[in-house]
Amino acid sequence: MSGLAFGRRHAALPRARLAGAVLLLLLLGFGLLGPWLIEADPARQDLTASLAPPGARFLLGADHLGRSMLARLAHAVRLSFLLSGLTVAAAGLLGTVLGLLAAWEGGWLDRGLSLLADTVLALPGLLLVLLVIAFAPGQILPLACGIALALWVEFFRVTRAQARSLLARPHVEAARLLGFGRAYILRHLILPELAPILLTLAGFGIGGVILTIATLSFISIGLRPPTAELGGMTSEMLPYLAEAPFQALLPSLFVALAVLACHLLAGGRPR
Amino acid sequence: MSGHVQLRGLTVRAADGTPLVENLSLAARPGTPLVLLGETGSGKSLVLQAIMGALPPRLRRTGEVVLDGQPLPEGRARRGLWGRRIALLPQEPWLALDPTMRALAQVAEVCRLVRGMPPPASRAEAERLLRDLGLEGVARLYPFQLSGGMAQRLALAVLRAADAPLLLADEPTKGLDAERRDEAALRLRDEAGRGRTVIAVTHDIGVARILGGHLAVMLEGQVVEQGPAERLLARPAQDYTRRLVAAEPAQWPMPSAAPRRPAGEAVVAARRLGKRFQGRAVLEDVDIAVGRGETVAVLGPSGCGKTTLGDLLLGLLRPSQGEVRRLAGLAPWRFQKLYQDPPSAFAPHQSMREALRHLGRRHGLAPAVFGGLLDRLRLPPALLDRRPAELSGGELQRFALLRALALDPVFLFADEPTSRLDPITQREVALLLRELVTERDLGLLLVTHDAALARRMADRVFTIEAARLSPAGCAG
Amino acid sequence: MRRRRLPALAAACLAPTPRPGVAQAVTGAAAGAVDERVLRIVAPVEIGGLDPARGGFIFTRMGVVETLLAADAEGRPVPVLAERWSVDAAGLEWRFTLRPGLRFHDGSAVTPEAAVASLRRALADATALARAPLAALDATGRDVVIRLARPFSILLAVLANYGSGILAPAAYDAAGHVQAVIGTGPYRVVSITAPMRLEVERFESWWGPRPEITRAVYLVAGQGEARAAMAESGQADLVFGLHPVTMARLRRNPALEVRTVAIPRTRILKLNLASAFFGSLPERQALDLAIDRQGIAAALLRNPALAATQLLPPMTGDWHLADLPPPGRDLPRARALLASAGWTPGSDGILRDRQGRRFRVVLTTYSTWPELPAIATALQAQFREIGVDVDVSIGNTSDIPRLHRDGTLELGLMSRNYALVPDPLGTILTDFAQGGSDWGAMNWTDPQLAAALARLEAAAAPEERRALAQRASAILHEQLPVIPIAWSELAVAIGRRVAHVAIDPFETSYRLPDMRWREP
Amino acid sequence: MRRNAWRVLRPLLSRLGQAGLVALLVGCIGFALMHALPGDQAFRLAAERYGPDMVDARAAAAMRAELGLDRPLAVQLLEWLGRVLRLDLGRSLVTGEPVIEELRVQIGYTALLAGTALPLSALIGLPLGIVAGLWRGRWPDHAVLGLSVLLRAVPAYALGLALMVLLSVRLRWLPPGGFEGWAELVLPSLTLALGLAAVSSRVARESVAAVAASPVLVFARWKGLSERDAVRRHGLRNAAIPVLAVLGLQLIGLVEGILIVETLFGWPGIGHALVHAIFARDVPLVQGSALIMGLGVVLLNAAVDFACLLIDPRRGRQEA
Repeated sequence: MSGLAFGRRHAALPRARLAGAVLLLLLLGFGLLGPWLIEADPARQDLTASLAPPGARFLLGADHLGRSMLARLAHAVRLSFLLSGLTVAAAGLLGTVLGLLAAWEGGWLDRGLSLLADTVLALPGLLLVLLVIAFAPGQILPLACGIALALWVEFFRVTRAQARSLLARPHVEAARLLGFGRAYILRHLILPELAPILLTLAGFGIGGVILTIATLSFISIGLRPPTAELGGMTSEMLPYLAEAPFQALLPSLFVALAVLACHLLAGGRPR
Repeated sequence: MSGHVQLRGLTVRAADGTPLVENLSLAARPGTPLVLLGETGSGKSLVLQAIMGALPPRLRRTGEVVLDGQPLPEGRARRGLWGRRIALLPQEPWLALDPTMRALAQVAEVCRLVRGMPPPASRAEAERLLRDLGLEGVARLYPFQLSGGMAQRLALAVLRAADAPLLLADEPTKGLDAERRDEAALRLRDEAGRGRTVIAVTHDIGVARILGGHLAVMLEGQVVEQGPAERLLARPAQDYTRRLVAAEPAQWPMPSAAPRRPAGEAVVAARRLGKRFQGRAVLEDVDIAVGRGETVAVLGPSGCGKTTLGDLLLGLLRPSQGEVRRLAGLAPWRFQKLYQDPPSAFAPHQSMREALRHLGRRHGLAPAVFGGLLDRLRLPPALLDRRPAELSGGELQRFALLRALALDPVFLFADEPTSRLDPITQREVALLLRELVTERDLGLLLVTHDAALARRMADRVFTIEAARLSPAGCAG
Repeated sequence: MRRRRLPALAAACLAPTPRPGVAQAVTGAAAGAVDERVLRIVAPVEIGGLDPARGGFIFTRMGVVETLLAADAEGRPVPVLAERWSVDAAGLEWRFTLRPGLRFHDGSAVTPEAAVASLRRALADATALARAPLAALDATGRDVVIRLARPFSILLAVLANYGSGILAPAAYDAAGHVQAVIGTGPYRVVSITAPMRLEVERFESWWGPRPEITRAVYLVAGQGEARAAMAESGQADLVFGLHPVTMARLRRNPALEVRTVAIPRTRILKLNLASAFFGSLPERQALDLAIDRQGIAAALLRNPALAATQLLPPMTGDWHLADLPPPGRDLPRARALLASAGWTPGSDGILRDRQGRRFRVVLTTYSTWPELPAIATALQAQFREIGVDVDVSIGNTSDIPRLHRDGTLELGLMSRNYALVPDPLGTILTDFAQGGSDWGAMNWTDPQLAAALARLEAAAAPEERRALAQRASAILHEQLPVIPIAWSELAVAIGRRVAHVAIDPFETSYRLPDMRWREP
Repeated sequence: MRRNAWRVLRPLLSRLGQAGLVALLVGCIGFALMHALPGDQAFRLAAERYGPDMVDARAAAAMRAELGLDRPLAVQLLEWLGRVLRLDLGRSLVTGEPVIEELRVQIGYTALLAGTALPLSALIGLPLGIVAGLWRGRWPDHAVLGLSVLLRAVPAYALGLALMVLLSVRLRWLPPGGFEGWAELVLPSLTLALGLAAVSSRVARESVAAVAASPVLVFARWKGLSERDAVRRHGLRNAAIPVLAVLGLQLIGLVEGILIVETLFGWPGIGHALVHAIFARDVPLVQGSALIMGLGVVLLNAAVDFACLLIDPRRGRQEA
């Protein structure tokens, strides 16, 4: 290697990642510990305290039904991360397995799966989500399944492309010649190389899912009340923007922070 | 044409102060090429970058570069000399040419934008330059449609268009096979003959021999020996230079003169073998057999199908016609392969120890097997904990040998196993391989584009031409 | 302001042939002075189709389609296409005499035969008219004659419903589908971009006084925020369907007038009386007492006066019980009532009956009315305080009638319009007679109420009608087959440019002909 | 010459196959799911057709009888596929109008919106990306990165509302809704374009950064070209190739964005129609609009393929 390769890395990236990790940890901490520490019931209403400003009784104010924003946000953050984590895990698993299968088997299976993936991409993702949600409106699992159904394609495409180029690399061929089986090659040669890319994708995915759920709530397909969830809260509070801008903007702020954290952590790279 | 260059106390340091090039003082003048010969990491490319003023940002340079009696200006002003006074022929020009622009346009734009010629004159001039280099047929082709040699000539035409008196060439033969390599070196010498000052950097003694002129041998950032190329290569004074000269395959000892044992039973044999890729015949009617304890070399330029032949024999590819027979009753892993690019043959995140442990567990091998092989291949156990990126090409190739030998192979397909290695390492690895063939009673198929290497290594040598295999003549 | 007709351009590129129906183009410029001003109405309801029976209310509201008669602000019948009507002594044969010289928008004359044809189509579809006991429908001379099977006091109200609108024969294609809206009203269709936009212009041969507004556009904006923004930016002259919260903001805007009108619409809880939870009156009374109506009305609807004391709001006149006390929340009494019905709190605070079954019900609602999910959430928390565990399910409008039909509905929160026909009786009859209906009671019958309603259906004397209506309302109030939560008001943001805006509480018309441009 | 024709034909054929699959998949998914869904289709349709106040069991029964919803599902599906082959998408169950007629106007509006938003996003995203790529590691790069992450962190509808409040309510520059002139087009297309630009600026930045460090640009400088000439003649075109390829992927984001933006701004396009049709269980309209959207994406992707072929001579010739 000549000296040309020196000094090409960006010093800014790790710092951004660190910031993302810290932000994510803070949010996760808030979501995981918040519901334990904050005693207020996120569903408890006091209509006389509707839109109460931040103060001694409600640290972050109250929403339109007089519920504690702090308690609701803590629960919402936990649920949003849980839900998006679940969704991304499901989509990631499906996409990765199919992608590996397509890369490994090649031929008709590969062509068929790729065509299917391209086709799913051409369909409006929201169509799939809406249709699956319609089976059981307001429930968490169908919501996650629906989004996963649209999300797996991204994992599939990346896995397939990466695995294909990895499988064509000499060290995989060498491993085969050395008598190693599929399981070994997958476990020790392919997955360790794929992992960072898949994690990046998952980071973007989690951010994207939180946004998608928020968007779905906006067109009134969300979770059942009184479930506190960031997207639902965003659209619930939107009409009160003029009267109580602080409370109305808080959920959006948390969505943005969560997405920002995921993006920073996943790196500035586009998908 | 002017173009006298002097390097005065040129030093390049890394950010932490480690010297990468130390106190270099050299001179070059028109007509006589200056050749910097050295291994990877000897700092020779940095010298060229220092002259261009294109060092990576974190490196520090001291000392002076003087062109025609004037120290070269620093920073942005140096940029103004690019193309006009100093030209740099890039490594692997097929990567440096714009893949989206036709050959003629790439030359013509220099005439127009650098020399300020009007468009029609630029085209005419570009056509002339291409013709001079025998490229008249490719004017309308894109770089990816050119062979490596043609791409190299095209890059040269581009640089000629600006007509700089000083031509720098960074590993001008990297990635070219033997014949193209000689051709490229000759052309560069020709450039010097046309009154240009040529400074070339190479690790290939053959190239240095062809270029002639003034030769400086570099080791770890310093010039260990310099002088006229002819004298230096014939009578090297320094030990390092001597070893370097001896590393040329033509200088290697011939296989032991004693009559060789007759080849053992055939471990791999192919009859009427043929392979087509997308309708194009790569191999046709190939008959070949490799016996125990025998080395068979297949010679040919890149892309002639010699790797395909090896992969067919190993069963990595399915033949389009004919059949391959391997010695019956053996586990498939008794047939092994050595790769051209050693780092790519190892999982990048696995240390050697981990890789070998997995191999041992898979085949139930005792740790002692690896211990013995480490000794035999002269690999210090300390290297075991390194990952591929932390090992040199020679070390990696020996680890590749180690893991193959651990499985007690009967057949080894070596695909240009030494072409990416530095000369001295190449010699070590190749000779080690030769010893092992006899020692282990291996059948070795060696694929290479270096005729001298093939002759020094193999019992039988074949060439591939127009998809057909034939025994090599006595030439080469 | 002159706007370039951009989408028309886009549509023209893609649709080389003019479409009959959805994009009908009417040629022939309006006679007289050209007034460039276009009145712009923005509302959330989309144009569902051209047929008066389906989504036809837009055309009636915009003054394109007219009915034989209409209702005034008090719900009394006023002549429209029929200049007078009469009924025989038995109350069975009704005779409607058309105005002379009526013209459809395509220039053809309005004949009784054409009116009868339109009414026949209404009879065949799921309209209010189809529920009337019609025996025969004929045209004789200038009259439309309707013969009833039995006396039906609200026939006039039913005929005022948009579903009974009259279209020209040319409006229907061979298969009987409406292919173009050719009505008789003061405005005729210029273009329709279904489901979002309707443009009308003044119909110069209308029978009534010539309206001042020459052109008007009905524009759909589904999002409440977008509607509010359109009012604030001056892009719309009339904006309907304002969110209670934005109303307060718009009121502060000096360029707008926000007007509210009480309308005969009530948000109610529908209970399945056949379920294990609401069969006994104490259970229903307990729920009734657990509701904080004042809180809901103040916090979510921004008008404490909307807290419902009873099912029908004051504006329904005869049906409203004047001397009821304001609704009060009484949790101890609610708990006591539930205890008397055999419900005791479990360890988690949720009630259980003697078999140990939890008081857990699903409340079904829908988001067509944006306040319903919020009210449902409020109710959920309020019921939780008396130990009732409510699961809120937000779905489609049709879920309530569907779940009613298959008997699985437990609790439904809905918004019910009691003036689908201008007389509340029309709706009350379907909702509470004969064991209830999709939007009314569920598995509940009260012989006294049924008798009162039957008499009302046939009765004519105003004094008796009032007594009967009061009786019926009292029964509904005591028995609580549905629990009223909050009444409604229609809020309209009115821009600077228009004057003489009248809001129809029955939502049958925007009263375009009465409006005037305010002189600049 | 034959090879050249094949070079163009092959991607087109593959896209054609994709289009066929889109049609089949849309038909089947729409059908299977719609019929497996809880809730009665007739009730949903009636709710949409007769309005929220008038939907009841009678209306639903009328719908059921009129539309023949109680025939076997397989018959209904085969019927739909057969008609699609004859370019007949059937009639909307809600309005009774032919689906193709319903969609014809909407396609125009969606095309208008997408056709404005795409160039607008290129106009916003690409220059930002190029600046960031050329100044990589320095403040413009960080600023563009921050902006892009921020834009991607805000839900599209919130962005739309913010623009609405800012540009039409506060500044009164633009109308917040409606669809009657160029002015009304600005807000929805800007909302869409900003979302797209958040991604495309990153792609452009990576691509430009990769090209800036590539031997091609280095050699262009060594040749003696000025920085401007080097970037213009050798940087941009090479950087455009991956950008263009990613543009194809962006179209997917466009589809999602259109659904939201059209719903928010009441733009009478096909996304809006799709959302409504799904709620109403208007199967032919769902199938029709999803089909059109899917085919639109396929078509645009084919156009991207073609553009890639034009600017990247390597495409399709690699095997040679």
